[in-house]
Amino acid sequence: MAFDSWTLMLIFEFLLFLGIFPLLIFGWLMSAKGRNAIRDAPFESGQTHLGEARQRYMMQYYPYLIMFVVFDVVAMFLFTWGLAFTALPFAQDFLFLVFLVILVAPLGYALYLSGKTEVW
Amino acid sequence: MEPLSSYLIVSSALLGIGIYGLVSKRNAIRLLFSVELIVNAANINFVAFARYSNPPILSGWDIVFYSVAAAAMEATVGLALILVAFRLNGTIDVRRLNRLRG
Amino acid sequence: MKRLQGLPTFQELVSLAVRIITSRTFLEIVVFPGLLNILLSAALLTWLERKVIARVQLRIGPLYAGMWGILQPIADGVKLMFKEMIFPELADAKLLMLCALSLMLIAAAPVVAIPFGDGLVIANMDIGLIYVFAVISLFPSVILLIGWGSNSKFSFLGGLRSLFQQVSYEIPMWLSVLGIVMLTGTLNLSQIVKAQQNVWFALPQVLGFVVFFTAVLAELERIPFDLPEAETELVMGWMTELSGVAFMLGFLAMYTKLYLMSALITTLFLGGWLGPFTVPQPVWFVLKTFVVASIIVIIRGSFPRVRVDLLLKAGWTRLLLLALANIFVTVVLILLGLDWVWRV
Amino acid sequence: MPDIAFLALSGLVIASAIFALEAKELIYGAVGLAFSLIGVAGLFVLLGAEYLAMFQVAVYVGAVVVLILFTIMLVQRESGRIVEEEEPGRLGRAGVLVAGLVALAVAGAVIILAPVSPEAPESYRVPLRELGVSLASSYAVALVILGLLIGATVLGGLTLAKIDREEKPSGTAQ
Repeated sequence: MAFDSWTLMLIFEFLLFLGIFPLLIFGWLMSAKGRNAIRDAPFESGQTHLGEARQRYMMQYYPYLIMFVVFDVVAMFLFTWGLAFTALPFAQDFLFLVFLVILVAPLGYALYLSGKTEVW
Repeated sequence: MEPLSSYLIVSSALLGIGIYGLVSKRNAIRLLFSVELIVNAANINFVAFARYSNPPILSGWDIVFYSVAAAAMEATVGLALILVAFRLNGTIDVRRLNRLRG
Repeated sequence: MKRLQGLPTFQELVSLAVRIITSRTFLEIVVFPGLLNILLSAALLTWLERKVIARVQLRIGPLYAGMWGILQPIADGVKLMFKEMIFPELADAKLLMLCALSLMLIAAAPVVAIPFGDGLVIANMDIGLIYVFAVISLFPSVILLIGWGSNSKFSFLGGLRSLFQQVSYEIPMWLSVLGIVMLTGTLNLSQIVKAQQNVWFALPQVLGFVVFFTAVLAELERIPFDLPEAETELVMGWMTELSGVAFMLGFLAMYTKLYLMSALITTLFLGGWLGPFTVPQPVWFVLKTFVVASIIVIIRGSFPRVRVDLLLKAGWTRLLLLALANIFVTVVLILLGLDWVWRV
Repeated sequence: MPDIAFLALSGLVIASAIFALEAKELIYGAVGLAFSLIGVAGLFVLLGAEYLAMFQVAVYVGAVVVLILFTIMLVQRESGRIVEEEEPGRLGRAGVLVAGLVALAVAGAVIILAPVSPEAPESYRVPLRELGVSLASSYAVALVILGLLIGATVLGGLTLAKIDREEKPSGTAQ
């Protein structure tokens, strides 16, 4: 009875799901259902809540988000490089250095912009 | 193991859904969804063809690496464009974005 | 009645069930490296944290449930199960429950690839390391959805902070282990442990170790990086509006994550199941993991909090630079021909 | 066993792709897109490309979907819902027609023209190290161009998204 590792992963997740989903159903069934304006109000330190909760917050950190998407890709490529590092000839190892050096200027710009709070 | 054609049918269906979205939707973010779906349909084809060759060709996987990376970059710039369009026009309905005024 | 002839009899079914339950695979999934292990350890860690923090602050902590209050997690669980799940008006109850569920599923998933002993691993994946990272990278979107779905300012703000923090520290975390991948040439976590037979990676990769540990603290949203759920500012962060079983799942997911990240640190840098004395391998592994987790807990008791913009900036400048420096140190190590020590 | 997995995964991919386009709220659409992309990653696993599947999950679901969710939250109005104007039914029918025709044509063409090699190996996994070697040697130029693309993305995305003082309609700035 040898399973593929992904099948084992799915069996594990499925068993965990079987364990916790009934809990959620149980909690849902056992809980009182009365609606009440005060109880249903979002928590705001005991104050009456004011205005919309879903406002436009924190545009300031948008550069970090873009850098994350970019570096996600870069990191994945770097892992293939790391795997192949000793198998590659020495000159080709440094191709990835070129790849990284190209990114220095844009990332510097991104860090500079993220420091300037007045443009966000 | 399934025949190659089953993967091709799935990817064609995904392509069809993507084109349907591009034709009938007018929300810029949904258009972006459609583009992503089409890119993924192409990726499935690349991987399936690479896998079903004998011996399997490594280039298929390499190309999908670059394809996924390029699609991520495309989504990043596309979302920034949508953000600017919303800021300038107050809507992301592409029918309203028909004036070329910065 | 003819068709029923082919069906197995009751005894056959029972013997099949017994064979499945006593099979090594099933026991691995359900008992030791699997479900029971992580759930019990997460529960134990909640107790450990309360006890240790209490000692640091000259209090006593949980005392009455069981010996030294060790049954406190069970009492908490039972209490939370019977609590009402209150969702604020306009909140998306279905989305919140789905997110709480998937938080737990995501938090527990890395255990599949982590080896607790030589061969004692549920799925010995060739890409184990990348699998763990890919699973962990699913957290930010779920947390953002919880913050959004709660329709509460505290939740939304906490969710956004958590998003930016995890996003900023994920990249240094990935790059800090690149040195290990270069030295061993594999992504299989069992192979990585076996490569440390002579010297643990904490020594040659000390920069990577520091970066990884810091990034793990930030990923776990713990002091000094606990901005997403800074109790004094944001109540409970993105968990503010979760209640009852949904809260329990979110809370358990956080401690499962703590346990598994400590296990990952042990695997990658502290030699995994390897140890000097003839103690069973899983004992070594769990012992090291709990020591790492206790250090993380003690750090919570002794450090202040950092401001959010400084935190993000530090992640992208200093930590990233340190991770890159670690890569160059590794390149130099390999060029000097010292990598034979860790070749598998 | 792989047959069941294949059917389940392709069902997941297609159903959640449709959900992504048809869901009432844009946030749910993004969640549907995430599930669809995870399903595609599952198909990659079935095809033996595990590293690629993890790449797909980390980049698409971990990063792009987060960015999409964040953008949706930034462009929302009126108690969290994006006001989408009613799409005329005519357009929807035209979309179905065009998409069906194109998908049929592509499927037919690809399946007929596909160079089928029935003796493809039964089980195959991408050799990880050779993948890295080929990325760095055969595709070296593409790698450098990808670096340029990534740099252009950062510069372009940030320049687009930042608020220029001079552009403000009030004209009082500076």
